[in-house]
Amino acid sequence: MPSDRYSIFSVLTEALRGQTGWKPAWRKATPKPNYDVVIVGGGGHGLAAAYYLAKRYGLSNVAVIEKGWIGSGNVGRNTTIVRSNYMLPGNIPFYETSMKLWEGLEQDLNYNAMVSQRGVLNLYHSDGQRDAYVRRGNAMRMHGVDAELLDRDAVQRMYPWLNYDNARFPIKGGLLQRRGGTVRHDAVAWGYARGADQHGVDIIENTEVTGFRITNGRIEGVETSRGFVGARKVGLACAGNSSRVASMAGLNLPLESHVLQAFVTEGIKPFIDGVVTFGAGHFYISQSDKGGLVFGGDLDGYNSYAQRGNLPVVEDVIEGGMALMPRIGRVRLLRSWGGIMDMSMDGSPIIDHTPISGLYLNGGWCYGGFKATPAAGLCFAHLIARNEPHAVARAYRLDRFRTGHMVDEKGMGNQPNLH
Amino acid sequence: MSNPATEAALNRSGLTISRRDDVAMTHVALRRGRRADLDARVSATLGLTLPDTSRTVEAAGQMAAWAGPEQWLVIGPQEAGTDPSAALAKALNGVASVVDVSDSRVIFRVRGASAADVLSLSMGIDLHDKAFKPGDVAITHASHLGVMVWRHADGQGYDFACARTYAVDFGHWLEDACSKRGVFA
Amino acid sequence: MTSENQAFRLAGRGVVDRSKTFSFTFDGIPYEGFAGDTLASALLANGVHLVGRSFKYHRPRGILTSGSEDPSALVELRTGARREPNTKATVTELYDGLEATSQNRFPSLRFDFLAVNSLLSPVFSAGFYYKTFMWPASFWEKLYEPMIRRAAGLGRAAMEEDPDSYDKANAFCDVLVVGSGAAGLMAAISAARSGARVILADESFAFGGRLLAENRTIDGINSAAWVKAAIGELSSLSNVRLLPRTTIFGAYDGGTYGAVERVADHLVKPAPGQPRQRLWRIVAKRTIVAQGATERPIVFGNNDRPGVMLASAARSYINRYGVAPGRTAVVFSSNDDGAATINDLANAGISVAALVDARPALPDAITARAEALGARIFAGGVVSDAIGGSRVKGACIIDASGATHTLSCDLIIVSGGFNPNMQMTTHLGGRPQWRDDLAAFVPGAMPKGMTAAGAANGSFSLASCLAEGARAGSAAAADVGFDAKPIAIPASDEESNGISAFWHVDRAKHKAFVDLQNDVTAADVALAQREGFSAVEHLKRYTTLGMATDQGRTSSVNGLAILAQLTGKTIPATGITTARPPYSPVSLGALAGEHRGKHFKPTRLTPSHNWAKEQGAVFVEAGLWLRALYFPKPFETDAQTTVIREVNGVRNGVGVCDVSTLGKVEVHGPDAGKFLDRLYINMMSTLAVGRARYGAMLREDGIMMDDGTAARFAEDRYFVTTTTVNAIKVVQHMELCKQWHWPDLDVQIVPSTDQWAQYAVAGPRARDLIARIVDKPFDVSNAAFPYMAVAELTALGGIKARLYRLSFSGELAYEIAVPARHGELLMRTLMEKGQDLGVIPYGTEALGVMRIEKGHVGGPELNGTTTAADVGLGKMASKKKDYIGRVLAERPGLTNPDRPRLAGFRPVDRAARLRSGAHFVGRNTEPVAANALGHMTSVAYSPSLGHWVGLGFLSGAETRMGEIIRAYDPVRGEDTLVEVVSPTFYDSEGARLRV
Amino acid sequence: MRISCPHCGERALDEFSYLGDASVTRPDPAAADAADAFYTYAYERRNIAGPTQELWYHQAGCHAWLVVTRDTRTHEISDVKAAQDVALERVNSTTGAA
Ligand SMILES: Cc1cc2nc3c(=O)[nH]c(=O)nc-3n(C[C@H](O)[C@H](O)[C@H](O)COP(=O)(O)OP(=O)(O)OC[C@H]3O[C@@H](n4cnc5c(N)ncnc54)[C@H](O)[C@@H]3O)c2cc1C
Ligand SMILES: NC(=O)c1ccc[n+]([C@@H]2O[C@H](COP(=O)([O-])OP(=O)(O)OC[C@H]3O[C@@H](n4cnc5c(N)ncnc54)[C@H](O)[C@@H]3O)[C@@H](O)[C@H]2O)c1
Ligand SMILES: Cc1cc2nc3c(=O)[nH]c(=O)nc-3n(C[C@H](O)[C@H](O)[C@H](O)COP(=O)(O)O)c2cc1C
Ligand SMILES: [Zn+2]
Repeated sequence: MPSDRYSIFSVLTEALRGQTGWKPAWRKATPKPNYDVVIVGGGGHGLAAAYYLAKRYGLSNVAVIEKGWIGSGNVGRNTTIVRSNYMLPGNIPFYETSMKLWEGLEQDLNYNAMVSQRGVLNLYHSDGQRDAYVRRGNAMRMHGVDAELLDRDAVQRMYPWLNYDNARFPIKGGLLQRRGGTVRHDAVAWGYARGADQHGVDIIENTEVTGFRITNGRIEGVETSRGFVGARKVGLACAGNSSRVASMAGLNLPLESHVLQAFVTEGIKPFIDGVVTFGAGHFYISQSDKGGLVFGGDLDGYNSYAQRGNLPVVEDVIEGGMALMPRIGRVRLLRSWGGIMDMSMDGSPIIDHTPISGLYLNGGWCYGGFKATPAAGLCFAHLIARNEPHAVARAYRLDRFRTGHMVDEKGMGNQPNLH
Repeated sequence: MSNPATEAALNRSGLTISRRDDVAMTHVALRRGRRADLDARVSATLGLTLPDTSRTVEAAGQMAAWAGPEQWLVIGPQEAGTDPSAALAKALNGVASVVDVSDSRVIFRVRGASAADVLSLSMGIDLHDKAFKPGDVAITHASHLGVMVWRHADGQGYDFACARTYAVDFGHWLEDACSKRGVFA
Repeated sequence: MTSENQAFRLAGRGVVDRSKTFSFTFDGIPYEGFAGDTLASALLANGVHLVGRSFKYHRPRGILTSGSEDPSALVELRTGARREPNTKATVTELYDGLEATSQNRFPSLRFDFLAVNSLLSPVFSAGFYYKTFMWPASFWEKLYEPMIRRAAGLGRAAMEEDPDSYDKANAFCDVLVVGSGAAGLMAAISAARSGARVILADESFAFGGRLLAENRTIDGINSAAWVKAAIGELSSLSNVRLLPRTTIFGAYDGGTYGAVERVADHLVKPAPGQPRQRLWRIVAKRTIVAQGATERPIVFGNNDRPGVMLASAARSYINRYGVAPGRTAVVFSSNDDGAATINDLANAGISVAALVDARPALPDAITARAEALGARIFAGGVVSDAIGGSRVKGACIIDASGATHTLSCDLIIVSGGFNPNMQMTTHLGGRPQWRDDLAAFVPGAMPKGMTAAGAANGSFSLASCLAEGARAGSAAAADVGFDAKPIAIPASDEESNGISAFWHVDRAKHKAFVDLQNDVTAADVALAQREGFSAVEHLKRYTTLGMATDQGRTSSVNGLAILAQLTGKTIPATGITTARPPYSPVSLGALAGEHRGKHFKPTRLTPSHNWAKEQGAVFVEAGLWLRALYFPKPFETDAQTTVIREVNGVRNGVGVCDVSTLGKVEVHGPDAGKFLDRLYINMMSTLAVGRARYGAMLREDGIMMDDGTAARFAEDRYFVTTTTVNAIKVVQHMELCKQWHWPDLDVQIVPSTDQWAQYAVAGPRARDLIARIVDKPFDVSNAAFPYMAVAELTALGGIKARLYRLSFSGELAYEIAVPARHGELLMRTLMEKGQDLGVIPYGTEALGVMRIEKGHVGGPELNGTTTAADVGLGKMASKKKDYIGRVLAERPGLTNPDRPRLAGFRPVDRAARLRSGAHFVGRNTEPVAANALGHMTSVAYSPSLGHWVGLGFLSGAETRMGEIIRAYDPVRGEDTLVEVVSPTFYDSEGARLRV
Repeated sequence: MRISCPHCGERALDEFSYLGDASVTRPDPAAADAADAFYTYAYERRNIAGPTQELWYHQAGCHAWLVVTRDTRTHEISDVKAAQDVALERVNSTTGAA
């Protein structure tokens, strides 16, 4: 009997029979002619949406169409930070919903995506930054989310080896969300894919959506590199490629695609327990379960569809790292890569109908959509199934820029390369 | 400069660093459509022609350096009791906007046969003889600090104009670049 | 002089310098080696093969290669603050006093507790953790994950700050040659002879590549001697820069390459002032990738045992380092180059027990030679398993007929063919191409300006490397305009290089490793495939194959070949994983360079900085500026006391504050007024000459961008100020408006922040003081120079100056500016001349208190989400003109009357303290998000009022005046009742500033 | 990436800052549909995968705004012009037409 439920027993059984009884985590499906829902994009959001559509909204005639292999996009290339330490009322309930879903994810999916709540600490270096974090922490607490303000001594007790004494921007304290942390990124895609598959969803890889069939303003299906696939509803979850795909439906979105780089060092024995972000230099870091320091910083700063960046930002990010953690000078950078961010014009996402009936959009995740994966999947599924926004995603309307209801945490305005 | 070790290192690499505190600098920006008039008046006042490309020109102790499209810096001696920018403003009235920027920047001077070698290690522009000739000027940055640099007519040195408020940092960088890197390049 | 303990050192071989003996330790045991050794060659010279433990199973690991691709010979180099984890012994240049320690073992390298993991390996298969550790849920955080994390990583990072310095440098060249083997040297020579500027970089400390490692003849001389001559020529040319110990690690856009030079890694520590490493940014018009090729192992049982070594590595140790890697060898190959290693072994006196070659037929020359050496020949055979634990003791061989033979040996030499080092040719998005004849990927379409030559290009014979290098060098030089003539190609001896594709011995009895560092076995590859992870990138991520410090240089092609066999696809259809920079790992210190500690970012100093320092001022970082926060007196023990004194000093006498950090911009030209009208929400063209006006600017999205003043000195001359933080942004915005939006306006913009030292002189006695500073006969009386007047004048006896009657503090005040070089003098003079007036300096803290008392908005209020109306400036907006942001400011979301508006707050209990960041809720409502009404942005203890005051944004502020609400601050555990009041706490009529 | 500033010559990426699409221009604020046009101008992006014209600023150099033609898939730059020249042409052609 093949092992399809994961447990310590199945693992031990398989150990005894040379691991021969495992089944593929998800079927390699081929497209059927028609689906109730086609999700374009086999990233975290697309797969999660399909999973919740099937599991919570009872729609199982669903396909996820992915141009490459699932997880080849940003879900597979991000710095894995999850947190719900947002400031604005449009954001906190959504990200907290996500955090709660993370907290039950393993049991829900029967897949260990290594949700690891080791704490996210945002450092501050001035009174102004402190006050902004206090505002944020208070907003979180008023939404029932955990937040603690640490002074310098408390930070020093947690991370004694940060640069306290010889810093250009001395650390004055931090805002800590203990429930924040990291999640094993690839496993999120695989776990949702496996879960969706088990609920009957077709996951169709190596198939690119190349166009839409739209009649009288209503979606009828998608053209793909493997032919036409009919669908009553189509949901876009293409992250960095949202504009490209939406333009095939004649839509111009309030999005720009930017490259963000990420970095990992050689594996070293653990010393950074949680996630630390450096408020005075664009830098955030955590240590993976393999021992690599995983870190990132600013966008490269120009529109791009190439999943790679340039040297100045590499230097800039690592300067931030050395300024914060002077002990890592002799640790070596192992690999750097880039992902394409769908930067929205206020730094917040869009989960909404489009002007085309039956076509829905999930996008604008900027560099923060990994943590959103469960909630984005859930809310997108809700929207597609019920045709109305989920209660916690009501702020993420596509027309909010037209009406002036931006959800702008950073106050950077319509200049996405500055978020 | 300040530190004897640095001094020694500079000596070894045959370099001198100095600071030019006695200069007046005037920013001249063309008014729309008045190039011919400006040229005529500059020629009459300063005896030189403003360069169109990133070059410096010199005449009678005055230098005009290209400082961006349709903009120049006129650099000359600062003498007590005179106001070269005011004089220039009067002379160029109506054909250029003239602003005294004598105190906006500090000019450092590096001279010595190995200057290019040493500085080229840390500057983002190509200082090779073929690429940055005597009289050439560039606006760029070095080690995160904005700078305008020009090469002396004799090819043996460079002037660096950096923002006054960054001058302490810039001076450190320059000493560091010229001493440490000179020794270990 | 050969040291006795270097028992495996070969007499008369290699290019190490035997006149320089170096002592070093490994795991505390002292050894000796020579200059020119690597740590690996020196260890081998002393018979040490066991150098580490693997990541997951903690299996013993030895020295597989002689280059930067080594997956297993990783050590901790140096100690204390200089400790370098995961350092490859194979590229570590030996120096006297080197200390190395093995890693990932406890308590010792030979006896390691976690080696039990190896016994559990049937459970610890690829991806097992995704399937388990889920029950009970709470155990994950508390037990399982901490356990997994403890096992993570190999070496340990230093505990202390890196004591060494790092440097950055730029270089420009016509031709960059990466690698100095036969191909690279010829490329460099041919390009250099044409006069092109050439950079030749090699990651090794010695130039020559394989020419040092092989016993070859070029133009009749030994290849190492030929290298010496070639380098001699290159170093004599002024157009050539030689960069030894320099790895080109990445290709970036526009012909930019990242490189790291290990300046002092071969020293115990850098000399004083010397950087440890230097990051080079190389801009090359043309680049020749001549990085050679990496040999790949064959996957067989126990192929990770110390004593299993690549054939090319064995030749390097013999020929370059003069070291015998063992006494008795079994050679296992699939190609002529590997098989021919028997020659080098024999020459070094190593006995060849057997030549096992996966090919059914071998070239006659090789067979004959093997026979002559008395080696057993197994054509069409395989080594199925290595025998031995922490060192190879023998080999299990299966011959062509399937019979098994066991031979003893202490060395198993493997060669599965070569993979060109073409990673960098794909950094910019290119894909490599498969060549069946070589059984390898070679560079595909190349980025602009890049070519490959020699083994990196799949040309494996020495003759072709020499020829191709020469051609590539002259072509590159010719391409960028040099008259490059073809140069003579030196003659080289003959060689054969047949190969058959062979990857994996599937009849192995023991674990067969694909990725030695991450402990990925052939069985793991099969499991991943079974579970559907059959895309190469899935395979990599599921098994971690190729993700270790070697980035799969010896493993990834084997892995995908095994995958291809399992899926029945061809190798090119299976594909190869993406290579990314860096080509080999680069220390973070080098990438950061000198920008760390206090030098992380430049520091900007105000004109009065030195003076303020003398006064004992406490400074604060404001962006890149250092500003005086306050000026404590010796008897003042807390900041509050000082600030109160400073505020009182201003409000009752006169104070001086350095406000030079304000952004300052000259805006000139006939259209300057018109231009400013389009930038500011209010009119600037109507400003009279000699007057100033407060103004506000929006972003195009209708949100407040900045505020400041505009002064008009002449019909065509304005001078505007911006906030300190926005100075650069505003200039950029102005330039955009000028150059892009309205190029037809005749306006000139000259940033002038640094030109002026500008001080606020504020307080009832300000006029008295200013009168003593400005030169006669300038009249500072209220009548002659009223509120908002400006003038150009002289001060301090003939110094050019500007005077502004502006007040931020709410008192009678001036701002006086002199050219920055006189700034210190002005400050000293103000202090001196104001002594009898009780003048005091005040810092930004007191400045902030006074602006809050006056209800002026600052950074916390102009936070990028507020409109002019939100901050109480709605009435300022002109209705008569267009300006940036006007149209979009009218969107319903921005004009909604429910938006929180600026208000003032004071504690009901006047002794209570206010805090910014607190949120407002109704007095009798639950402090939950649904009831939130806004938040506090700025607070101060007001010495003038004797209690705390605050500014903040509150929904329905206008209708709530006088209401009592809660300022709720749970992260600080505070909850304060406050009264909503006007934001202007002090002198609301503005009477004091007009006197 | 290296950009050839028409005024300064070729310089490294870190001397420049990026703004966005240069193919759109500030709409007429007096037009009847100004609200709509400004929304589109400020928020919607064509975000093309391929050659695009974009505004860059030579921040650390001559302070010129540039119109750079660059392929967003490869980062290859095929053309750089001074933005002011492009803008003047635009202004002249519209005034010429009027
Ligand atoms: C370097 C980096 C660091 C980041 N760090 C964090 C972090 O720490 N925390 C955090 O919360 N977020 C982070 N993010 C952001 C986060 O990764 C993304 O917001 C999120 O993953 C986007 O959602 P997704 O997973 O669905 O996207 P993706 O995984 O990108 O999924 C989109 C999928 O659509 C597919 N697709 C596109 N076009 C088509 C088509 N025409 N036909 C079929 N398929 C198509 C793509 O191939 C892709 O697989 C980071 C991102 C990057 C790049
Ligand atoms: N017969 C065969 O099957 C076979 C196969 C491969 C190679 N070879 C032999 O190997 C030699 C190949 O000559 P070649 O010149 O192409 O290569 P090479 O291996 O001799 O030289 C390559 C050099 O590049 C350096 N290098 C690699 N990556 C680098 C980087 N990123 N930065 C800086 N330096 C780097 C290496 O240190 C090395 O010195 C020839 O002698 C050839 O005959 C033979
Ligand atoms: C959190 C995280 C950790 C990673 N750790 C490693 C690692 O240890 N070794 C490695 O080679 N790559 C590591 N990577 C990078 C991947 O190999 C890969 O570069 C990245 O997923 C982007 O894919 P691409 O480079 O194939 O485009 C890591 C990536 C992420 C997101
Ligand atoms: Zn320029």
